[in-house]
Amino acid sequence: MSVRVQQQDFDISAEITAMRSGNPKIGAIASFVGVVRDVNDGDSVSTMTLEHYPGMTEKSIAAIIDEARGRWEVLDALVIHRVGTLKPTDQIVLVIVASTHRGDAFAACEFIMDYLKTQAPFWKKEITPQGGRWVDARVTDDKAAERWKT
Amino acid sequence: MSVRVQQQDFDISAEITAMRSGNPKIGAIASFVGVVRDVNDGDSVSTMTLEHYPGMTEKSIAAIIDEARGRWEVLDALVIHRVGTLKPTDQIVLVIVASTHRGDAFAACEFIMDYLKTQAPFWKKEITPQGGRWVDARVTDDKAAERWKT
Amino acid sequence: MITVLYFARLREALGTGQEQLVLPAGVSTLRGLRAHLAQRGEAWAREMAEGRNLRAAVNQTVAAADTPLADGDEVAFFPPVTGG
Amino acid sequence: MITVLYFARLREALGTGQEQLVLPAGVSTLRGLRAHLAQRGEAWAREMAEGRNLRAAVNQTVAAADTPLADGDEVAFFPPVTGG
Repeated sequence: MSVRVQQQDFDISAEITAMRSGNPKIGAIASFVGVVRDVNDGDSVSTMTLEHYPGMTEKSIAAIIDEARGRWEVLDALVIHRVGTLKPTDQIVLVIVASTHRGDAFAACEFIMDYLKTQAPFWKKEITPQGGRWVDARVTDDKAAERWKT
Repeated sequence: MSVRVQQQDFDISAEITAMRSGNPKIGAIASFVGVVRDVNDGDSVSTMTLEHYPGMTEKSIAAIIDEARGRWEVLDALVIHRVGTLKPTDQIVLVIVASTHRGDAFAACEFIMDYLKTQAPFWKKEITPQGGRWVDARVTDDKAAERWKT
Repeated sequence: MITVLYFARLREALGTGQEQLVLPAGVSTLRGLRAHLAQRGEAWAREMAEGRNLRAAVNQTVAAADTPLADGDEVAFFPPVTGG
Repeated sequence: MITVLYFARLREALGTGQEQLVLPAGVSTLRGLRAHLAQRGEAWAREMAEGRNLRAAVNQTVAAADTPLADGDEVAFFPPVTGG
């Protein structure tokens, strides 16, 4: 289990290869890559800046992974979240979950991703032609996270 | 949208990079990698051979992707399925689905994967210390596919 | 002439993966072809028996037993699939 | 002494990201600290107002308004998160 908050980009192949080589019981690897889009709420976005709370952010992500491990069979999991300045088509976030079977891998991966969007301390500022704008929390994201509370 | 059945291994980073560079609307990329496990039903597996039905296999996977596009917002999708002889920790199958939002990407990716396991014409023969054995269809896989029929 | 393909365990049990044959007189459906093939001898009788869990496709589309057959068709018989 | 951190929009609006301060007399909870900070002037009054949708953490754990504060605590105020 591993959590990294970093400015550098990541290579999903390298991460999956490292995970596979560590455990021959792994049969299913679900992953998610978040990408900066060129539009949001109708405005075109040229760059964005991501800020985090060093220490708390990593701890809260580790806690999310632990919660996923309590709900599903998780053989290994990795979260990499980038911070700093990013532009459209850049990768922002990577979640990889390895399990024996695909159902557990998909569910845990989506669960971690929903919580990353709604609970982990990250704040996004979009730079548009009209200037900088801190992104507001999305109601749809909160709803996605609430699905897991039942 | 792309379907490949091949003996060679694949590189998920290269495939995701190609997909991202093709469409700046992509915000969410869900993917799945299936890996050969070293055990199945309690026996240790040294190698396996995957057979397919050239022509029909590719067509049926393309039809599965089309069905996913009818149900969710799918900006791009790729399926690579390996055939021939594979050994534990080898990658077998890759599914990548790109969308604007993560909910669609996850749902379509899991949907395609469930159908690949239950509908696409592939047959798996495991070579164990006791000899070769064609794998039987799994009831749990059929159940996973049935979830989508409602 | 039709083409008949056999895959996986079935291919190994029958000792053939592909053959061309003229649609026999009186055979007009997938069910009829299967019954015809079952008369070829022991392995064929066993593998093509009605109780065996076999799937079939006509022209690369999964097909039910009453699917009509015509000259030029590509027919395939195979066990339940086990991919991924 | 406690450490107080401000993030994102809040950090920009207040013009500070981090400060050390002695817990003022009579301030024993997160709610009390927020009310104290709101008295610092216009930007502080606006950003720390009770109606503002602010979140807070004490020692890197999300905390409710009645969470008690003690010397040495790390307190953080921030807007709702918008990650991924």
